[in-house]
Amino acid sequence: MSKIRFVEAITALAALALSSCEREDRRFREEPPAANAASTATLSPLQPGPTVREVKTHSPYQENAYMVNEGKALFNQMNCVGCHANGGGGMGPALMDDEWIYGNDPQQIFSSIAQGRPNGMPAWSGVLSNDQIWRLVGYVQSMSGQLRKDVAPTRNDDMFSGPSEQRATEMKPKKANPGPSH
Amino acid sequence: MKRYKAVGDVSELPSVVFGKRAITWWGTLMFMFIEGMTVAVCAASYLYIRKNFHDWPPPPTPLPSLLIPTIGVITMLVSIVVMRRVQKAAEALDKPAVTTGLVVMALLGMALVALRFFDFRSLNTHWDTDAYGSTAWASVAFHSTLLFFEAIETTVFAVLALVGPWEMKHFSDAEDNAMYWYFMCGIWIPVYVLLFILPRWL
Amino acid sequence: MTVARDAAPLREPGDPMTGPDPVAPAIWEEVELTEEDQELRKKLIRVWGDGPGLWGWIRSTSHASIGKRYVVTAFIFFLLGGLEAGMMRLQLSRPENSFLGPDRYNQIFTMHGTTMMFLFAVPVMVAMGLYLVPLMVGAREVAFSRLNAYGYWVYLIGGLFIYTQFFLNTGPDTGWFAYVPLSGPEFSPGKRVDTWAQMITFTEIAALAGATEIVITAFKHRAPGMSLNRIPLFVWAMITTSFMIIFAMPAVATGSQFLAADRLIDTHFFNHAEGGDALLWQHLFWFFGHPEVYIIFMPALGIISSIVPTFTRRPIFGYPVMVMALITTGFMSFGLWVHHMFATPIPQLGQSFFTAASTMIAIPTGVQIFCWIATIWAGRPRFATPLLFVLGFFFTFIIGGLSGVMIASVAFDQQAHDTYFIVAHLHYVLLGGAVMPLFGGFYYWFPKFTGRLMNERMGKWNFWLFFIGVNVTFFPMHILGLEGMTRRIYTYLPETGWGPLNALVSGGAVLIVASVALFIFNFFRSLRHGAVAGDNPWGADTLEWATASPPEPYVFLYPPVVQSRNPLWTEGRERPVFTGLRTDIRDTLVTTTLDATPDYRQNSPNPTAWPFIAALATGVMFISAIFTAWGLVVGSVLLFFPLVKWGWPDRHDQSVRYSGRGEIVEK
Amino acid sequence: MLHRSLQRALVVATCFLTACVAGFNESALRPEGPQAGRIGSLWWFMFAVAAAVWLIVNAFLVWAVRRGRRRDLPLIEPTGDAPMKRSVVIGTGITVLILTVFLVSDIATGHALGSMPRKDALRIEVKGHQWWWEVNYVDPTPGRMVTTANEIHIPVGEPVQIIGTSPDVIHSFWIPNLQGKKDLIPGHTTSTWLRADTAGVYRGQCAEFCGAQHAKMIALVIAEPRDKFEAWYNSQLDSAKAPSDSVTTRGQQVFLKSACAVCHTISGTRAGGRIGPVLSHIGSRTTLASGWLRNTPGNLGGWIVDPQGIKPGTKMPPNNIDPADLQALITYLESLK
Repeated sequence: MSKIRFVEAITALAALALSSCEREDRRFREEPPAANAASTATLSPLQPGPTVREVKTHSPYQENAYMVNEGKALFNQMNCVGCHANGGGGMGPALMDDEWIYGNDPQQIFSSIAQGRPNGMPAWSGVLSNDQIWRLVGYVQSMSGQLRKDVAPTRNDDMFSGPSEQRATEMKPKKANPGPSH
Repeated sequence: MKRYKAVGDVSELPSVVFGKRAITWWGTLMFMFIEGMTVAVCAASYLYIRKNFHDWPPPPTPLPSLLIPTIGVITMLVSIVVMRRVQKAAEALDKPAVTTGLVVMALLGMALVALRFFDFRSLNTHWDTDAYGSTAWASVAFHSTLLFFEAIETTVFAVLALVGPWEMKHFSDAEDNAMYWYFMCGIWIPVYVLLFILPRWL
Repeated sequence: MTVARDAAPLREPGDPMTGPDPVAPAIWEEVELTEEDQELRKKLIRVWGDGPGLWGWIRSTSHASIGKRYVVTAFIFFLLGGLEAGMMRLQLSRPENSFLGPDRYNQIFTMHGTTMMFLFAVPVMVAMGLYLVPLMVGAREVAFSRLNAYGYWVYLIGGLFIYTQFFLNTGPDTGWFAYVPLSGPEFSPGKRVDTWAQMITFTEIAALAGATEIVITAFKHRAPGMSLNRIPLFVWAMITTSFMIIFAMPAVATGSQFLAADRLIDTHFFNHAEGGDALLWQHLFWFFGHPEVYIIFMPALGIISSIVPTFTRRPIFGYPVMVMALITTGFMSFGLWVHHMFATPIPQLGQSFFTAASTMIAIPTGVQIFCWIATIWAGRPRFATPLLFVLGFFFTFIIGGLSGVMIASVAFDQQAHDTYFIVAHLHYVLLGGAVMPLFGGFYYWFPKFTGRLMNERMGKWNFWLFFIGVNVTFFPMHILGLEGMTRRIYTYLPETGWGPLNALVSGGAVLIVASVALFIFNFFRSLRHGAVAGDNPWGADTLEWATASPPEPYVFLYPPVVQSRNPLWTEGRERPVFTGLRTDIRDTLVTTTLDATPDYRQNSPNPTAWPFIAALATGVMFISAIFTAWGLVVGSVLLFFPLVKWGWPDRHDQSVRYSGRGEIVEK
Repeated sequence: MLHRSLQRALVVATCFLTACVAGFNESALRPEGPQAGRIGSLWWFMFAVAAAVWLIVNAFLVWAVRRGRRRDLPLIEPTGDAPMKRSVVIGTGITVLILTVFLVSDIATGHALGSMPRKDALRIEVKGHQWWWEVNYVDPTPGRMVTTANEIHIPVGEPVQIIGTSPDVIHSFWIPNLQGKKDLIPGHTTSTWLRADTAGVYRGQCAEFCGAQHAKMIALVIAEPRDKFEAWYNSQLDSAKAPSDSVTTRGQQVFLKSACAVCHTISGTRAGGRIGPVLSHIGSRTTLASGWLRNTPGNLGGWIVDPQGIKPGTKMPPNNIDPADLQALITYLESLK
């Protein structure tokens, strides 16, 4: 009995350790993961035919603090702030709430960035590499508190615009609802 | 071969003494140096940040409120008077008076801890508003650790006086505890002036 | 207490020193215990001994056990830091080397600096003090022995924590100085810098605990008769150092909490856009950081002042001046911190003030060097390994001191700052000024720690390899710095022309590695096969040599009485002592601060595991705090119980009870 | 002058020690400007005094040690006072004297360094980025402002004011042959002056640790005669050269269509990114990647395709461009003189 406990404890510790390895990894030169991600994305389960079971895809950088932070830098550099503000929304939808027009699945976020969306969201696939888009995906996930606290970024050395992503409360996403609501 | 030669005998020396003869007094003094430096560093940071702003507090932050902190300071001054009686009682080895005094002090300590939560609110800013807020909160927060620690220690002493095996040395310890209490209150007053009163002129 | 005296290296056959000494006829003799003394010894061993086994080891609060553990732990960190230095030298040995990438290199150089400063240099000096100060002042135990144990465990947990994180790729990578904004939230994502900031908290607590004990032990637990002007210089050095720790460390502890808060809860201490200031960090860090250098260096001066008289057979020359020099250095070291910031915008007048202070701090050190030379001149030096290391100190440290005076100049510092010139300077000061005396001190006190002498032959090899290694490694760095090589670069182009000198530097590092390896070999070999030392193998003058080697748990059978500055050289054939301490509890003698006249008897607490448990709770609190602010709350709750238990009266020891009616009941 | 010739000899000796490959001008010991010159003199003065002090103190030490080998000294005796007291007092006096001389000469040097500022001098704003230098020539006429990167052209013999700022972390600007270093600190503006008395290219590295690629953040100061400088300055004022043939036209299209234009500016085109260095006249620069690579077509191609291999961690992403396009792009960029 206690032996099993011990093994469990060791496994848990090892998992913790590995997660910290993943969190701190800085793969400067990696090949962009999931190169063809955009084409296979499912926008929403509301599709003709039988209901597609929701399968949560894995966002390659959602456990990597460095890459998520790089995503944050890109978010500012690419002027995403211009429409989405710091997640609060403006011309574009808010990113720190629980409403996901085109889905909160990482794959869906990837598609939204890569392909663009109606009403003003440009397609970034020609400008950003898939790798960079995945970094952005990680950051977008962090804005609504979907990432672990030790992975999500904290404030920038800028004017302070509200609690940082690390302090964001996790938003349980509402069901995806595509449509011209915005 | 050498041999030992007794030149004196120490068996008649006391085993409990008061004031700066006691090593605990010196221990308390060292902790006062350490904590005093910590609070001084916070205050220095607060003043260092001042030069980065035109107005203090930086608008639109309002001036800190005075009511609760002032009540807190008055409570501290009262507590010093009470603690002084505890100290005298301890020096006189008057156990019942020490016990009563410590119980009163424990209650006063808890009252001060409760007031401290409102001190934070009286700053009228948040730690993440700007550097003014951060340094002001830090100054109060670091002092609060002293206050919490001292309130808990006094409470533990009160419990010990009520139920525990009270030894002689605890009279001396109670006296050192009083000294630390004076320090804790004494160092709050400049912090109070700096954070709550000076912004009206700085 | 029979001793194979022939093994003592100072007493070769035919040496005039073996003959009767007119001044100190009994210098080599040990005390013969009477029947009564033997009885007392047995009783005291029972009262003062650590319990048996692992549990006894954990519960131990004995300054000797804790001190030894502390020294060994710090030395292991020294080896780890050295390993990191070796990897850096391997990477830099030729231009465009690919042994380490930037990410790994930056973690390694940060760990090297952090380890050497926070986990080796300060702890090892504090540890030497914790072991030796009670012995030197004739006390049985440090003032707060449980706090001592707590300090060690907190230090150990902090060190293990940062190294665990390092092996999990979470080693800090922003330098041991962690300048914001690079170490701030925006530019250092993840937990690397949080690890660093929290490790600071651990080591600060440990250092502050150690400093407090050393000051109070030296002030209140001195042997009767050891008035202020009879305190050994090593103890003076430790007192000054401890006060510097007490006044300097809070600045960096507070600063690192500010940094952690900036990174975790969005405060703006260092965010210029919200009125914070990156320079505030530099002020806080260097207000600690410069005294830190002297915190490491001053105990080394104390070690030298212990070794020189013993091996020259002369009391130190100019004792009052030496004490004044130590205290002056301690005060002045708080007025120099800005010389680390000469390249930042600091007003001209301020710069001149800090230049003047940085220059003039050389005076007290100069005075001490002159006094040592005078002592050697008057004496009869014996070239045992400890003295060799001290002579090595003169040759190397003076280079570091002089380059230090140069870089006190604002103008020159703007060229030298953050180049390899500074790397050379600081290693000359720290290796020449602190590590060489430390090695000397280790050879000197090894017989006291273990009861055996280290091998002299290997010691000499150890010294020469180290001496040559340090100079070959660090002298060329001066030139590299002036030739434009900046610090903390992981690679460089061949066209810079820095390659050949860097190769030479890396070659020198090999010598240092060989020297340290030899030291380790000598250590383990001597532990088992070294010549048995006896109480006072070197014929030294201070009280630690009046105890057995290694000291018995009770240290001094009776509190010794001190009648001069060199008690063992002047005591003759009778060792004056006080009697009358209790034999059934851990009774210690407290004396007055100035004259050290006996004042009262203090009961030293029994061994207990609560400091260890409190340290564990502290560890949980600080480590979880870097992941969530709730960690502080949970940790405080966890910490509450062990802290209360720690101080709660011991039910096994109710010998001094209060009757409740204004009177004392002693059993 | 003896002082001078000694200095020369020492310089030669150090050159020999560093096995002077003569690749770069990067040394505080070979000053080419008045500030570095003053500091150099101060250094040699302090070095000479320090060397003498070291020799004398250690000579005394050796003497003291040798004296002790005499066997006629008693074993243990109270340390006698009289002769040693005098020596220690004299030694301390000399120490104080030397330190005071050092202090005075430092203040004098500092004064000399501070006396250079001139009102009408050329002002250059240097911004440290992770990990490159943005260089803005400040001119009251907005149309005459020049922006470039990593390579700073200055006229020989004229004082130049360097104004330092940083948008990210602390960097430190240092050209050892000309002047000591000055930190570039976010939230602060710092200023330093330099003057090159000899034409040449002076190299310096970022001197404050600034992250992963601190080692590969190099600045060049190119000092040239006034007329050459003017010519360079005017050429920088022009818009980037328009493509003149089919290859460069294709290169420009590649540039504008791909990710390049998001981060880099080429004047006269749609490319207006401000994240990376301006490329309007990249062909006229001698180095790439903030001074790490020589500016050759091969290096440029390698840099575009695999910047993370050359400078791991840099902001520039790898670019997957097909070979023909890449060739055109390189040709276009190299044509931007």
